[in-house]
Amino acid sequence: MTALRIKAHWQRHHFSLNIDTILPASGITALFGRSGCGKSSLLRLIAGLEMVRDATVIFADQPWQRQQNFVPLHRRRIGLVFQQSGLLPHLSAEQNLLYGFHRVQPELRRLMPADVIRMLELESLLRQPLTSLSGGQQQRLALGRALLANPQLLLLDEPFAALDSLSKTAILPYIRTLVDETGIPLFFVSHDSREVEKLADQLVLMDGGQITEQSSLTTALANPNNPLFDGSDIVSLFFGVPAEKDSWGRVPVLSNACCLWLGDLTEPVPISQGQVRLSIRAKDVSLALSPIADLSIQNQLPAHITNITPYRQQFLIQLQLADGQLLQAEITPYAAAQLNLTIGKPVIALVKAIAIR
Amino acid sequence: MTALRIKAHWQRHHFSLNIDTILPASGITALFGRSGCGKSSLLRLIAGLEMVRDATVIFADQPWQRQQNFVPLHRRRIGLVFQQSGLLPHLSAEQNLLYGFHRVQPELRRLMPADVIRMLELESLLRQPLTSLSGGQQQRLALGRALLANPQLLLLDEPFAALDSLSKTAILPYIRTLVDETGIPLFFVSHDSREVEKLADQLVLMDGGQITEQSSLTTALANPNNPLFDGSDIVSLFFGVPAEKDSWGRVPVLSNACCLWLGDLTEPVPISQGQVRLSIRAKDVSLALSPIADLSIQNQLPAHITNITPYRQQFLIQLQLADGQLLQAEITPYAAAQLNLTIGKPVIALVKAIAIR
Amino acid sequence: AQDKLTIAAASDLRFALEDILRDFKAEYAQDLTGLSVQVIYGSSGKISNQIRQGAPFDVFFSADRHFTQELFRGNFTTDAGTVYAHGRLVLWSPKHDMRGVALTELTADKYLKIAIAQPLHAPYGERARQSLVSAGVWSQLEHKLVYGENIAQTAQLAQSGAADVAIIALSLVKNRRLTSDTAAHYQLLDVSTHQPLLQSYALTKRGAEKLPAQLLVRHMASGKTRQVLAQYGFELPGPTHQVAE
Amino acid sequence: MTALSAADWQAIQLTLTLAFYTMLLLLVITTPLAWWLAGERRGLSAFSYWLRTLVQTVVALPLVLPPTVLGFYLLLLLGPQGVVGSTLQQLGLPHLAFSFPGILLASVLYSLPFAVQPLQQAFEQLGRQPVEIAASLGAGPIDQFFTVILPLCRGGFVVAATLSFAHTLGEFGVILMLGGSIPGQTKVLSIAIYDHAEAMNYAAAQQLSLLLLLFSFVVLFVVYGARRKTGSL
Amino acid sequence: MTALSAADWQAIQLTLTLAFYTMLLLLVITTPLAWWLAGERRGLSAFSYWLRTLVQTVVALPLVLPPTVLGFYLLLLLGPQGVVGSTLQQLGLPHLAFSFPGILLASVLYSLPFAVQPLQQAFEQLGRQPVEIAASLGAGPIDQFFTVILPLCRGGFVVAATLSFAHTLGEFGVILMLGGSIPGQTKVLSIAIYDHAEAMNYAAAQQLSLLLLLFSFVVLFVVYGARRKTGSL
Ligand SMILES: Nc1ncnc2c1ncn2[C@@H]1O[C@H](COP(=O)(O)OP(=O)(O)OP(=O)(O)O)[C@@H](O)[C@H]1O
Ligand SMILES: Nc1ncnc2c1ncn2[C@@H]1O[C@H](COP(=O)(O)OP(=O)(O)OP(=O)(O)O)[C@@H](O)[C@H]1O
Ligand SMILES: [Mg+2]
Ligand SMILES: [Mg+2]
Repeated sequence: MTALRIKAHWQRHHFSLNIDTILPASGITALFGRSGCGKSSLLRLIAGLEMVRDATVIFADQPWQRQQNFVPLHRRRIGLVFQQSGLLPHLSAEQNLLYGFHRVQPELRRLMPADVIRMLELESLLRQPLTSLSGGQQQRLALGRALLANPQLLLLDEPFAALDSLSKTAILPYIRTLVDETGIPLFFVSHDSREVEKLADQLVLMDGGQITEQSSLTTALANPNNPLFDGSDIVSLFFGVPAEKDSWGRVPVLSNACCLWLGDLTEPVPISQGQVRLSIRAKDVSLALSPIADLSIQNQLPAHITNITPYRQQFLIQLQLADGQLLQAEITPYAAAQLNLTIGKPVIALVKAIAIR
Repeated sequence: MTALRIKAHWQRHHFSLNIDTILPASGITALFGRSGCGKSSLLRLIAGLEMVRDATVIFADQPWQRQQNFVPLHRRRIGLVFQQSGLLPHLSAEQNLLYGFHRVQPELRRLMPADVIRMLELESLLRQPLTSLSGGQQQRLALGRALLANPQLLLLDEPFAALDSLSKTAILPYIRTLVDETGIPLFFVSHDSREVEKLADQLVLMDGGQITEQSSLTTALANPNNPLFDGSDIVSLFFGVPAEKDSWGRVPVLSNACCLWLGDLTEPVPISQGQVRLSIRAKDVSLALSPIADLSIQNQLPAHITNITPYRQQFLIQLQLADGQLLQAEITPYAAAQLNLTIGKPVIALVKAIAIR
Repeated sequence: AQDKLTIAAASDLRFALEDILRDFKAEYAQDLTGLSVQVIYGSSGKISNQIRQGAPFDVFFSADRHFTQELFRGNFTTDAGTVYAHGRLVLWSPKHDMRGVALTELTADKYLKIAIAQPLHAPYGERARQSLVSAGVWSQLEHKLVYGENIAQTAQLAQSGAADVAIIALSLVKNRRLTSDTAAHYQLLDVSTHQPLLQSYALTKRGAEKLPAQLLVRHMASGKTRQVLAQYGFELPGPTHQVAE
Repeated sequence: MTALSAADWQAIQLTLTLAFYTMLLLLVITTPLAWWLAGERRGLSAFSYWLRTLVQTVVALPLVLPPTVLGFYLLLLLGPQGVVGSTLQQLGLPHLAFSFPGILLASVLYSLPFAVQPLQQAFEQLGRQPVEIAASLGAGPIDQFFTVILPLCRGGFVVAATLSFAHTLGEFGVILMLGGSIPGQTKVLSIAIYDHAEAMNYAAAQQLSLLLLLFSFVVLFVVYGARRKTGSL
Repeated sequence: MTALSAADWQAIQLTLTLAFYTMLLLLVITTPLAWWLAGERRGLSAFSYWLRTLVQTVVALPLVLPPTVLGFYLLLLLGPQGVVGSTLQQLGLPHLAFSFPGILLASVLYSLPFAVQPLQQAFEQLGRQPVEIAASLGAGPIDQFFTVILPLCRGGFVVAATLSFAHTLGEFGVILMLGGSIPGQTKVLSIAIYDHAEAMNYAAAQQLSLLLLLFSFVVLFVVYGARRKTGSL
C-alpha cells in the first residue's frame, strides 16, 4: 500500500503544526478536527504550497520534500480543492474546468470531461460567465477541475460544504466509485460527520496542530468518545453483501450469521467486492429482552452485551452480533435499569429497516 | 408583525429572479433551495447591493426601494454575512469585529462585544493577524461582526457552513436566544436541513428564481414531499414545556395531553414562553399495536392514523397524538402490511427518548 | 568626396545660416555632388558640451567667441574660432511699436513682463543684462524679467504675447517668418552699452579633415556670405581676421 | 563643496512647494476621476462606455506631447491673449503665464496620467466586495473611502503620489516655457540645475543634482520602507 | 496644410521605433524585477527586506532628475571619455553617445519607474492564490505567467506599456542632451517639433504636434476601448 510520509515542525505565527507520521495513501481519508486545528495547514504542507523548513514529505516513494530537495507543486500532480473558492477569474467556467486536464499527458488521462460534467451536473454552467456562478456551482466546478487534472493524489478542503443535499447525495457515491476505480488516494477535510461516515476509509483526527488519532473508520467509530461524535451521533458500521429484493421491496444485507433488512438500497455507499457499508446510529438501536411481535421494527437481531459505558448522561451499550460485528445502542439510564442490563446478557437489538443508512 | 415586502423581476444574465411576496419579518426565516436557485440573489436584492430596476423592497414600513426611491445599504441597518468570507483584509481581527459596532449610535447598541466574543469564542482570534485565521475562524468573526452592527435585520448567507459541529452546537441556541431577546428578524440560507429544523420559525423554499413555498416550519415539515427532505430525513416537530428531571435524569416535556420523555435537555432549542421545540425523525418512530413491556423504548404514545402515503418506496404514516400534534412515522411496506395499518386505526407510536432532538 | 556635413549652430544664426548654406550648396554644386548638410541648432553651451563628449559635429557656429576658445583650449577644435560677425541686440515687441523707446522707458507700467535670455549662460542674455545695467534700470526692472533658455525661446515668449517686450537678436527679427507689420517696430540697442557679441566659428577635429568643411570656411569669407549676414542684421568685422589667442 | 547660493535655496524651496501642491491637487482631482473610470463596465450603455474610454484617452494625452510643446501651447492659452488668460483678465484677475499658479496648473495637467492610471488600476483590482462589506456595516461613502478604499488601495495611492511628486520635481520643459524662470516664482530646481550646467558651472549643477537625488532617495526609501513593513495588502 | 518634409517623416519613424523598442525592452526587464519587488514580505530577512526597498528606491530615481540633467550625466557616462563609453571603445565597439542605442538606453532608464511601478502594484494586488491554483493544476512557472499572471494583471501591463510608450514619445530633455539631434538617428519627433517652434515655423510644429496627438489618441483609444470591452477583471 502506498503511503504518505510527513514530518514537519512548522511555526505559523502563534500556531504550531507538529506532524511526524505515515498516512496510508489509499482509499479515502478524512481529516477531522475543530476549526483552527490545522487541517488546511496540513494539506498546504503536503501540497508544497508553503516552504516549511526541514520538513519531509514523501508520497509513494517520491520524495516531494526532503532536506534541500523540493518538488514544486506543479510537478507533484496533486488535485487540490481550496477551502475558499479558487476559480481563476479571467477564465470561463469551461476553461477553468479544463485548465488542468489540458496539462495532463494524454496517456495519463483516465477521467474524462464528459463523465465529470455529467456526474457533477456542470453542463449548464459551462457557458456562464464565472462571476455569475452561485457558491455551490463554484464549488462543483472547482471539484470537477481538480478531478480532471487526473492527479495522483487528491486533497480536498471542505469540498462539499456549499453543496445542497441533493447534489451531495449524487456526488458522494460518485467520488467513492471514482476512488475505487482509479485508485487515486483522496484526503478530504470535513466538518460533517455524516460525510465522513459515508465516504471515509480512514480517519485522521487533528487537534491543536497535531494528529491525535489515525485509524480505520470502523475502529474510530467504535470509540464513543471519538471527537467525530462531538455534537453529532454515535454510529456503528455494518458490512454485508446485499441480496435480491424480496416481494415487499426490502433488501436483505447478509453477513456471516446475520441478516439486516433495509427499506431500500439507494443510499448506501458500495465498497469493494460487492460489499456495502451501512451505518446505524446508536440512537436508532432499541433493546428488548425477547423478540416482539406486532411491531413495525423488522430487524430484531439477537446479540449479547459486551460493554456498558455511561455516555453523556445516558448509557452506551456495546453489543456483539451473532456474526461478531459490533453494534452500539444508546439507552437512557431508566431503560437500562428497567431491562436490568448487564454485561454478557443476551438481548434483542431492534433496528428499524428504514433508519439504516 | 413586521413584514418584508419584495417585488422584483430581475434578469441576471441567463437567470431570472421573480419575486412578488410579503415575508414575515420576525423570528428566524430559513431560505432553502438547490444551488443556483437564487437565494444569494434574493439576499442581495433585499440588502440593496444590486440596483434592480423597478423593484420594490419595503421593510417594516420603511420603503427601502420603491420607484425612484433607493435607500443605500449603509442606511438600511442590515447585518450581512456573505457567502464567501468577507473580512476586510487591511484590518485586524478585532477591528473587523468592531467595524460595524463603532458605527452604531450608542443608544441603539443592544449587543455588546463582550457577549458576542464569549459566545462565538472569538477571544483568542482577536490578536491574530487576519491572514492567519482558518476558514471556520473567519466565519465566526464575520458572524460576530454582523451581530455587533446591531442591525434591524440580519441576512446570513450560509453562515454556519464552515463551523465544526461543536461550534455549531454552541452557536445555534445562542442565535435563537438572541433573536428572541432582541427581536431582530433573521433570514439565513442553509443547505443543512438539520440547521433549518433547529433554528427556523418560517421556511421559504426557492426554486429557479422563484419562491415556491413559504410557510411556518411546522406546516412545511408536515409535507413529506417538501424539498427540505430531499436527501435528508422527514421530521416532525413536537412543542411542549419541559418539567423537572426525574431521579433517572429523564426530562418530561409536556403538552396538553402528552408527555414525551427525553434523555436530557442539552440540545433542544428553546422558543418563547418556556416552550421547547423537539424534532422527531419519521425514521425514529416505530409503531406497535399495543404497549410493549421489556423494551428500551420509553415513549409509547397512543395515537391514531390520519393518513398513509407511499413515500420513496416506503410508507409514511401520519399520526395524531392525543393532544392533536402531528407525528410522522416512516415504515416499510412489509411492516405496514404485517401490522395491517389502516386510516383511523389506533396505534402506539414508539419513540426512543434519546432519538429526540 | 565626403557626402555629409554636420553643423552645430547657435540659435541666433538660425535664419541667416539657411541662406548661407543654400548659397554654399549652389556655389560648390560640382565639387560636392550628393552632399547632405545637417544643421543642429541649440545653445552654444550645450553644443560645446556635446562636442567635448564626442558629438559628430564638423563645424561649430557659436554665439560667443568664448565657447570656441574654450574648445580650442581643450583641443577639440583646430583653432580658437574665426569671428565672422558681431551680433546686435534689439528691443522688440509684437504689441508695441518700440522704435525710439529707450531702455529707461521700460519701467513704464504697460511693460509688465520683459523677456531676455538667461544671462547665466546665453551670450545674448548676458549682453542684454549689461545694457540694462548700463542704462541704470536693471534693479528696477529685475522683477519684470522673465528668462528664455536661449535667444530663440526668448523671442517665443514675446511672440506668444505672454511677455510684453523682449531683448533679442536682430537676426531673429529680420527673418522672413516674423510678420511684417511688427517686424519693423524694433529698437536697436547701442553696441557701446554691452561687450561685443563676437560670432565665431571653428572646425572640430573631425571636421578639419573634411573637404566640405574646408570649403564652407572659404565660403564664409565670401562677399555673398557677408551680404547675407548684413541682411540679417549682423555687423561685419573688417576683412576676415583670425582672433589672436 | 561650495555652499549653495541663496538663489539655489530659493529654487529648492519653490520646487518642493510646487511638487507638494501638484501631488495634493492631483490626488484630490484624480481620485473621483479614477473611481469613475474604474467603475463597473457591465450593463453600461454604449454611450457611457465610449464616453469613459474617451475621457481615459484624453487624460493620457499630456504624456504624449513633448513638454516644451505642451508648455508653448499652454503659454498661448494662459497668456494675456489666450482664451483662459484673457478671460481671467476680464475678471480682474492676473493671467497665468509666468506665475506660480500657472506652473502649478501646468504641472497638474502634465502629471495627470501618472496619478490617474495607478489609481484606476488599483480601484479596478479592488473589486466591489470590500465596499459592500463596509456599507453593510453602516459606513457611508466618505467613511467607506477613508476606512476601506484608501487603505486597501494604498499601493495605488503611493504609486500615484510618488510618480506625480517625483515627476514634478524633475519637470523641466513645460515650466521653462510657461514659467519664464523667474527666481522665487517659477525658477524651479530643474531649471536652476540646467542653467548651472549650461553656464559650465558644473560644480554647482552637480551639487544641486546630488542634493535632489539624496533628498528624493531618502523620501522614497522611507515611503517604500514603511509601506512594505505594514504590508500594503 | 503643408505636407510634412522628409525630415519630419524620418523623425516620426524614428520616434515610433524608439518608443516601441523602449516599451518592449521595459516590459521584458521590468516584469521579473517588479515580480521580485512585489514578492512576499513575510518572513523576509532584514537584509532582503532592505535590499528590496533600496532597489525599489533606486528604480524610482530617474523620475526625479530633470531630464536634461539626466541626459547630461548620461552623456558624461556614455561618451568616449565616460566609464561606459571608454570601456565599449576598448572592446572595439562604438561609444553610445549620439547614437540610437544610446538614446534607447536612456529612454529605457528614464521610463523605468513608469513600467516597474504599475506592474509591481498589479502583482501585489494579485496575491498568491491564482498562482497556487495554476500550480496545483500542473502549470509550471512559464505556463503560470502566460495563462494566469499576464491575463490577471493585464491592467497593470497595459498601464506600464502605455505609460512607457507615451512617455518615450514625449521625451525630450534626455534625448536632446545625449542624442545631439542627429537626423535619422537621434532627432526624434519631440525635438523636431521643438526645432520647428524655435525656428518660428509654427505651422509645421503645430502640424507635427497634431499628428502626434492624433496618432496617440487613436492608439490609446483602441487600447482602452478593447481593454474595457473584455473587462480586465
Ligand atoms: N497564513 C497563516 N499565517 C499564520 N498562521 C496561520 C495562517 N493560516 C493559518 N494560521 C494559523 O494556523 C491555525 C490553523 O489554521 P488552519 O487553516 O490549518 O485550520 P483548519 O483546521 O483548516 O480550520 P478550519 O476548519 O476553520 O478551516 C490557525 O489557528 C491559524 O492561527
Ligand atoms: N453576478 C452575477 N451575474 C449574473 N448572474 C448571476 C450572478 N450571480 C449569480 N448569477 C446567476 O443567478 C443564479 C442564482 O445565483 P445565486 O448566487 O443567487 O444562487 P444561490 O441560490 O445562492 O446558490 P448557492 O446555494 O450555490 O449559493 C445562478 O444560477 C447564476 O447563474
Ligand atoms: Mg481550513
Ligand atoms: Mg448563494
